[in-house]
Amino acid sequence: MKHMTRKATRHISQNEGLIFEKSSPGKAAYKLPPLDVPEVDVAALLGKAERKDLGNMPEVSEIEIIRHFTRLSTWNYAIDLGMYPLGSCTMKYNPRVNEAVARVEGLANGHPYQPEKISQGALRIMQTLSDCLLEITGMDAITLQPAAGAQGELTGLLMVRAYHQSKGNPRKKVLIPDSAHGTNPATAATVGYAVENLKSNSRGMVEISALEAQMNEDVAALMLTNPNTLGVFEEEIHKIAALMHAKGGLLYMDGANMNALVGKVRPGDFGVDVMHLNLHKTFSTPHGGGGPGSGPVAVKQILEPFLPTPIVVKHSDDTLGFEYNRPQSVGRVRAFYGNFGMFVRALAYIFANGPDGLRQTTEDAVLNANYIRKGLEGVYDLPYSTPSMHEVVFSDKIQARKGVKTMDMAKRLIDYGFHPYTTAFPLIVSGALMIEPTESEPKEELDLFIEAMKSIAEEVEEDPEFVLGAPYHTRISRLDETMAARKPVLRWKSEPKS
Amino acid sequence: MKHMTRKATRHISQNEGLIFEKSSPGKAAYKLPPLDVPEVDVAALLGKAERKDLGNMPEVSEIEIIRHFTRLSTWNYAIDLGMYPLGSCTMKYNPRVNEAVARVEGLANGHPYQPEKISQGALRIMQTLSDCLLEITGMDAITLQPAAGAQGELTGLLMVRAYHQSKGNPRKKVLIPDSAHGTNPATAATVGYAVENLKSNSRGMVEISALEAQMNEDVAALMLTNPNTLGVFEEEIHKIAALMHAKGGLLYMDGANMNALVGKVRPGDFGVDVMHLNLHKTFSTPHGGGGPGSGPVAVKQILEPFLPTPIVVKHSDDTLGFEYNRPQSVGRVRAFYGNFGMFVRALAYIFANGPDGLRQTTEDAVLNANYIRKGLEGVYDLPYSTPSMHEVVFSDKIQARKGVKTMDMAKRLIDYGFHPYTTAFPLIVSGALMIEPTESEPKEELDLFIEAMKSIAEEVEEDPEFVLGAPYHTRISRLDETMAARKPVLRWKSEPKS
Amino acid sequence: MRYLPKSPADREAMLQTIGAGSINDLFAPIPAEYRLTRDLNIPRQMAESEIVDWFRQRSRENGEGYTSFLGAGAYLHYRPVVIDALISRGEFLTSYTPYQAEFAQGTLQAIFEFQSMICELTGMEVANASMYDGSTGAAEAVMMAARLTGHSSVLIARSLHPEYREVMATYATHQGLPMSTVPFTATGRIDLKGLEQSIGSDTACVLIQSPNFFGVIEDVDAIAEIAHKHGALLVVSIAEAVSLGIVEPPRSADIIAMEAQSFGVPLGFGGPYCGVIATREKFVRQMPGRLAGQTTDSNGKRGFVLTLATREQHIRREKATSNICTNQALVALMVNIFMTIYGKVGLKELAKQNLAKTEYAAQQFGKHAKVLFSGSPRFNEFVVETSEDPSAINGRLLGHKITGGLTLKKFFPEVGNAALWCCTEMTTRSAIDTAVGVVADSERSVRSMNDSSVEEQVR
Amino acid sequence: MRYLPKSPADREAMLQTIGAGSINDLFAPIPAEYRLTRDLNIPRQMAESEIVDWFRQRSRENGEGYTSFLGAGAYLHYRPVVIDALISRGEFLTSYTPYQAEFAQGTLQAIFEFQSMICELTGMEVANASMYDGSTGAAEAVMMAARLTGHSSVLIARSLHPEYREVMATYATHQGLPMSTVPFTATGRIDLKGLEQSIGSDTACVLIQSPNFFGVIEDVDAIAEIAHKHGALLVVSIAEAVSLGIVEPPRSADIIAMEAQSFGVPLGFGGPYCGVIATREKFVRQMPGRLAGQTTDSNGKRGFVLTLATREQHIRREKATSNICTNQALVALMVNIFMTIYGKVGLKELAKQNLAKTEYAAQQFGKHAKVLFSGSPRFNEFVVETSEDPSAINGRLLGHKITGGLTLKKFFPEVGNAALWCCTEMTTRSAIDTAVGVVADSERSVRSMNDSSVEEQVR
Ligand SMILES: Cc1ncc(COP(=O)(O)O)c(C=O)c1O
Ligand SMILES: Cc1ncc(COP(=O)(O)O)c(C=O)c1O
Repeated sequence: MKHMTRKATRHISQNEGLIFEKSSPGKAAYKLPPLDVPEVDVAALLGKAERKDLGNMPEVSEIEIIRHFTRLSTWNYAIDLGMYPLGSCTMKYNPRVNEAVARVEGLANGHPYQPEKISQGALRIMQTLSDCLLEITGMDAITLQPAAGAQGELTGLLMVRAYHQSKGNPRKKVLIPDSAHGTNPATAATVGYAVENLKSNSRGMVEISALEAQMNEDVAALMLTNPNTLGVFEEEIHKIAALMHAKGGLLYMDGANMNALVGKVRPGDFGVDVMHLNLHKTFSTPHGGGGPGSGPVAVKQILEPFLPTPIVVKHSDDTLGFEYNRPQSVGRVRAFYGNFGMFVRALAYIFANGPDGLRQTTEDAVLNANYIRKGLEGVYDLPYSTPSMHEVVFSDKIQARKGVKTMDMAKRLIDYGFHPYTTAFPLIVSGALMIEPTESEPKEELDLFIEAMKSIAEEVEEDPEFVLGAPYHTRISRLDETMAARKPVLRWKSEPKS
Repeated sequence: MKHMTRKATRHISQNEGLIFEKSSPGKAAYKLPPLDVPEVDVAALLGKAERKDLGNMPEVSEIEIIRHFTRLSTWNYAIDLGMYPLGSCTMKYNPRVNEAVARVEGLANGHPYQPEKISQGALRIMQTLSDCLLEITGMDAITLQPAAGAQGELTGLLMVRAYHQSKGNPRKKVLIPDSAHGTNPATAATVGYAVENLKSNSRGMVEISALEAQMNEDVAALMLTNPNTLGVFEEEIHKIAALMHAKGGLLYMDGANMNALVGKVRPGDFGVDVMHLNLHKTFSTPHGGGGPGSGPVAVKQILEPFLPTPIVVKHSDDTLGFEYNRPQSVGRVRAFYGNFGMFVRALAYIFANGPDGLRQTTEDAVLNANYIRKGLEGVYDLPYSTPSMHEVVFSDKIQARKGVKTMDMAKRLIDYGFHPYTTAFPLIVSGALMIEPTESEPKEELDLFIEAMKSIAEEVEEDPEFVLGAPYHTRISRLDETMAARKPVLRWKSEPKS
Repeated sequence: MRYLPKSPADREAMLQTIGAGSINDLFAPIPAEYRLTRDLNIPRQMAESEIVDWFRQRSRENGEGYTSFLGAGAYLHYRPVVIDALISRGEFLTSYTPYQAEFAQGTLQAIFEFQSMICELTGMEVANASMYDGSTGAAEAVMMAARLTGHSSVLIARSLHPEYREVMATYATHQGLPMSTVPFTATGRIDLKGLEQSIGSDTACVLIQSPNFFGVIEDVDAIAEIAHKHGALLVVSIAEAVSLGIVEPPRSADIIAMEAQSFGVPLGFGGPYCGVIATREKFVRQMPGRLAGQTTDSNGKRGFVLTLATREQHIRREKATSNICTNQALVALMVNIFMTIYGKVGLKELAKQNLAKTEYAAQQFGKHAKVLFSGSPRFNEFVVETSEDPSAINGRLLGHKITGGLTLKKFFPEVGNAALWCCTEMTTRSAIDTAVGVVADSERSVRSMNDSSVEEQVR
Repeated sequence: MRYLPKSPADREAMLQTIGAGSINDLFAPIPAEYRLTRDLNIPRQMAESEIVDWFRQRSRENGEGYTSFLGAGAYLHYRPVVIDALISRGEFLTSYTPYQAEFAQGTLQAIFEFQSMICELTGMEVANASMYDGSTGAAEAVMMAARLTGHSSVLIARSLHPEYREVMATYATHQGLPMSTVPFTATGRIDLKGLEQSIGSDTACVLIQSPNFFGVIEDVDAIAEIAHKHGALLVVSIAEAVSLGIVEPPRSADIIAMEAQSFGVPLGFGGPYCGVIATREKFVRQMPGRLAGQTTDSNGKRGFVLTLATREQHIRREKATSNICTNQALVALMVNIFMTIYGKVGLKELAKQNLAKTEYAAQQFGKHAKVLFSGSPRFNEFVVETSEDPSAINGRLLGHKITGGLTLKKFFPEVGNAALWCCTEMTTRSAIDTAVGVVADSERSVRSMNDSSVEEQVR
């Protein structure tokens, strides 16, 4: 190591092959109970539909499985190990009580089609969570069905379309700022809308005059992330909303960055018509290596008729139930009711925080981002000097002069024991370093991060080549992504028998 | 690294200070529910017994606690990570279902004094486990009370003493082979017996003639480990038992090595009068970084009256209960009924194996030890060529010529990604390498171990100095144990305020 | 505030460093008129013990302790404890999508193994890292087929899970993909003649489910032949993954969209589950969702990365193959561990037990009521037609702490008084016998009512 | 055989390498006549689901769902879920005693922190890594005192947990340590005069418990003064660790033997629990059990090792300070995490809630029955004397799914119809009110019976 870090050291780490490489006929990790009904003649029952062989499925014992996945796990970084400042991802602490309550028997084993009479617990959870989320967002109605943020967007835009359709014209376009996350345009396309780019102004915000120019009766909605992906709050949000509404358009808010707002301001209050939340960001459900998520969509009254079916309703006898008969609904976006297990976790998180805790959480998230900004200002280029909310976006402009890009420094940051920041976007910043610490970081960890980032900047000055070779301290060095894409090997294959 | 290993690599590992170093007033990881009874005036209730200050107890948040202990954990080696061939410790797989059933509500939350009527579940577990262990050992009666092997020894010897006492003379001595584990003599002393050493013969076994010579009416018992700590089965066990019994003595068996015998031979059948089992070895309850254990003691009928109180009995109405009224009992060895949580786990292990599984387990344990022996014979000195059962003991004789001792090679083995073997005993082997793989190791892992051990032997030949400096691949290098003992620092202290 | 790692002094010091007078300075960009100046009206901060109690109470109101005969896309199989023990490790639970491969090899290798096993089981050449669930997976597979063929209409079997059909409809509406439905015959299988008639040169794909919603195994090869003859692709949805242990996978399909919930994922009142799409290698660049691929590091060591990202929204934006971003990674890991535990032999044995239980149950029900489609091969579900409305029978079964089969009227009015029953390895013979007993009683009382009304008429 | 990682082919290959014809060759050293040639007569191999079901069934037979007022050395406190989440990590759960320090720094640092926190809480200078439990810890502390003083008799408070007393007796019997008992007075505290009379120059130590078995806090300083005056040590047993949050620790004690179960360890029908011994630095070399100490590595980095092993059996054999080897490490880790979660402020608040609940309960019981020793300060237990045999009252409480206080007759015949009740933060006011109601009913009916028998006598 060129520079020393107080954050991490190297230690011995177990190797582990693919599970298939451990397989051997006759090993087993399962045991079924004896059958209490007669055995059956499979061939007689299934005929040619009978499967004879399961190919190269592994045969291993339980201890090998424990070791396999335990060893694999030790190769991962995680929130539980330290700061995970991926911008836009809100990698906050995932409380353990969430996991405990999600596993309570009646919730973990509830069947989606069990009679309403014995589903009151689950319904009550959905109802309570909905109430809380509506209060938090300041919206009027909600669906919990979408499986993640992107599906929330889809659901929201479907409702936008259904709304316009109900007025006689679905319209043609959706406006999306150039700073937006990739799912926004991808979703608009899925819903059959043309995407029109909206250029950000020099402060990183929507340029009101541009919006004015682009907004017309062909535009169904503006998809806005607020705070946007620069971590900047759209100060003229009220004007934006007014402009959209004036031309009959709707304001969609991508709620990925709600962690900057909860308890401090409500999108429903500043003119948003429809928005999604990411329970796996703002509401602490675990990321799990990429999912599952949950993307509830909250709407204003005007959009309520279009919510996906079913919705939770209260019957006259005060019991809860599902209502399917909603003629204007956009329909289902997935089977059953959504990622219920995530509802349980998100609600547990809300309970654990209460109004005071949620507000403090937001304040700490914003405090942390500004502390990092202060610590790294000058060391890294700050393309937009507009105030930061919950995240701060630097660029690699200074370091790029030495040939070192954001991704190279990201790899080097790994050597310092930190997960890197987001490098992939916003596209309006060339070579972005998008840093979102969340509220879960103690000052100590932030100081270590700032120290590491400064040290890397120094390394870039002193020896850029060295930084380009990072990471050095991981069990494998930099992986060849180009080769992976050029000659994709997407599955294990048994060696051809010789 | 001089030689390469296929077993492990180096990877980044998080640093972490002491929890006290993270403490700051006002942070908290707890929250109590609101009090549903009136607040109290503590001073009025407790007077001068009131505590005002909790000293330097930490104040930290939940995420910091999760990270603290997660980070710490990653510095440990564990069975879940790989082979842990500590001789005499039987580091076998700790099945996860054991942990699951031990946490079932009524078992985890059962109070030891709850009425028998609502304790039938726990009693049935104790009864069933007792039945299984008696069948496995071939003994007549059992107590589950002792908390670990050493306390089992204590309980067993107390019963030996009570037995002799009941015959009018407690006797004076206990014979213990020089190969025995340290707890054997320590326990004998605790029970007030003088310890007399019994020298092993050149085959590593009890020398019958020596035993004959030393055995007399002063000897209360012989404490024998079988297979002994060399992993050698005392072939003349029947003669040993006969010799003891002829002079009115008893044969105590330290059952630490039962993993070599279960399902293949029963101590009760070969003349043992009293023995303890280690549920945390043979019966898979987890070691947990040093405990808890459980050391049931099984006895022949003649010793039954002396079992600690209470014992589990069946009432006339077929319900189970505790019997306290046992006038000849040695008394209690601990409060309540023993480490009940370990009973649950051990019984789950027995259920998961059944008679066929337990036998196969023993066979695999012995197979593994012999495979290692074969693989390392010639590379390391084998002080006793007697057949090995579940473990094999080499010595560092060959390597010591180059100045490299068993502990040095143990440290080097860490660099190869393995936990070392036992170095501390048996004392009859100078520089012992006591290797017990258990049945839980696949052939692949054994091959890696043999490869590593051979590689270390080569390193000793090529560059002994290098081996003396090991470990090199851990987050800290060799620790100064001498300094730790010379100037003990046994607790954290706050820096004196300046 | 137990999750927040800051003391008041820390906050003070940080504000000072930043140069802010108070925390509210940092919220200045929010127009004052919108700032919330009150507490949110949500429940007060609760202790952990209160939270646990609250959810335990909800659990008791949620069918705790009932034996269930419900399947229909959500199956109760035994979940080995190893699964939760492993997925609960913070390194899996609290990591993100493995964008930084060198720091996420655990997740990446696990995904690679998942993809490989899905391929082994489905007989396909490539599989992705997961989709939201079986229903959205099926919809994405159909959109993929439309892109691959350039055709623009879709045929859907009526025996597809009705909620999958609804989702398909939602997704297809704005894709310019007209959908039509192919009925099933009295065998419970797709109407091949009807299929021949409906299919056309503009058909992008035929979407079927096998075992289908009624538990009946379709003649996939025959369907594939028809589809392929017309230049359409065959998309097969598999909702009951355990069937793959004993039922030949639809190898003649072009895309398989699978719901893997059966493989170790809790019922969880309907989610999170684990969709996955598998297909032929040549179609991979039109596949939605993440893919892990093998590569080497700069020293030639094997490693894994996310790959072919140019299909995805974060690179391709409105031209991506799908808008999916977050998927079901941790659930896919459960599935992965489940497949590893049962493996080559266990999955077969498991499936066989499901078959045996179901056969026994169908036989027993068949003695008293009519088991529909019983001439066709089936896996672990079957349809029982009763004289009485099955909802009424189910109401009585609740008294035995049994949840009876799913009443089909809502989804399939044409089948009348019928319910879809499911047995798995978890269903005990005694539960089956109890349920059969209640159905038998129902039939008897309807018969005796009929007899007496006949008598009445006679009188 | 699901735990065994070998295929038949592996076994065959290994036997061949070894040069053995069959596995039984390796068992040849066992005399043939003893070899078992039959299956063990134990239950057949069970599936995991069967095992889980079996233990769930036992759980249902074991007081599941009862509210308990039992304490008496085993206390029900809330266990934050973080504890099990962390101790379940394989790196803690499946590692051995940290003999190889470089590969066990996690366990070692945790032990060091445990020792440190125990010192903070008890006011002692050193603490060990754990003992089996409170009872054996107390016995070991007494033997330690005997070694330290060279004296050979022991005085034990009768208000010590009676099972601790029994254990003490078992351990002391063969140590040549005659024990005698010091009674308690009507205040529930030790009889100081009696103590003065019994203590002598050969007394190694006085062993008391505080809060004692009746929940009463002893006047430790007064007892210490008497002990020290006679050259004896004072050993204080603490069975309810939570008391340390609000009760001044026995700083004048020489050795504290503590049961830390209250700190996050499940009741578990009596074990495993966590004993620990704390004492003054000067006594450390006579201390039993493992100790972790701070040191540095060859580069000067801080690290931790097991130290002062020359006290222990594996080095000193029959001259060791104790025969203890395996201790309660994982349970100590639970305790450690619990202490960390509650910390400096939380432990106090927790203890205060215990105090408040207990005070409320004692007040309520006091309205209907007699609360003994109520003039003395107490923590979370109190003794209620009733007119009726408490076992009968408890029988009735079971009908309310309540387990009443511990009937004292068995241990303390002298207190008559009395029971030891315990309240913790888990005890709800409504449970207290229900229990009080049942006791009140009992008192009323005894009174009316008495009244009627008086009437009868009068008649
Ligand atoms: C700003 C923004 N919008 C949308 C998404 C997509 O959300 P999801 O991954 O839950 O589908 C993300 C995810 O990273 C995001 O950062
Ligand atoms: C042979 C032998 N005897 C006795 C013991 C002591 O057992 P425990 O540690 O359970 O007290 C051990 C422990 O390692 C041992 O190996």
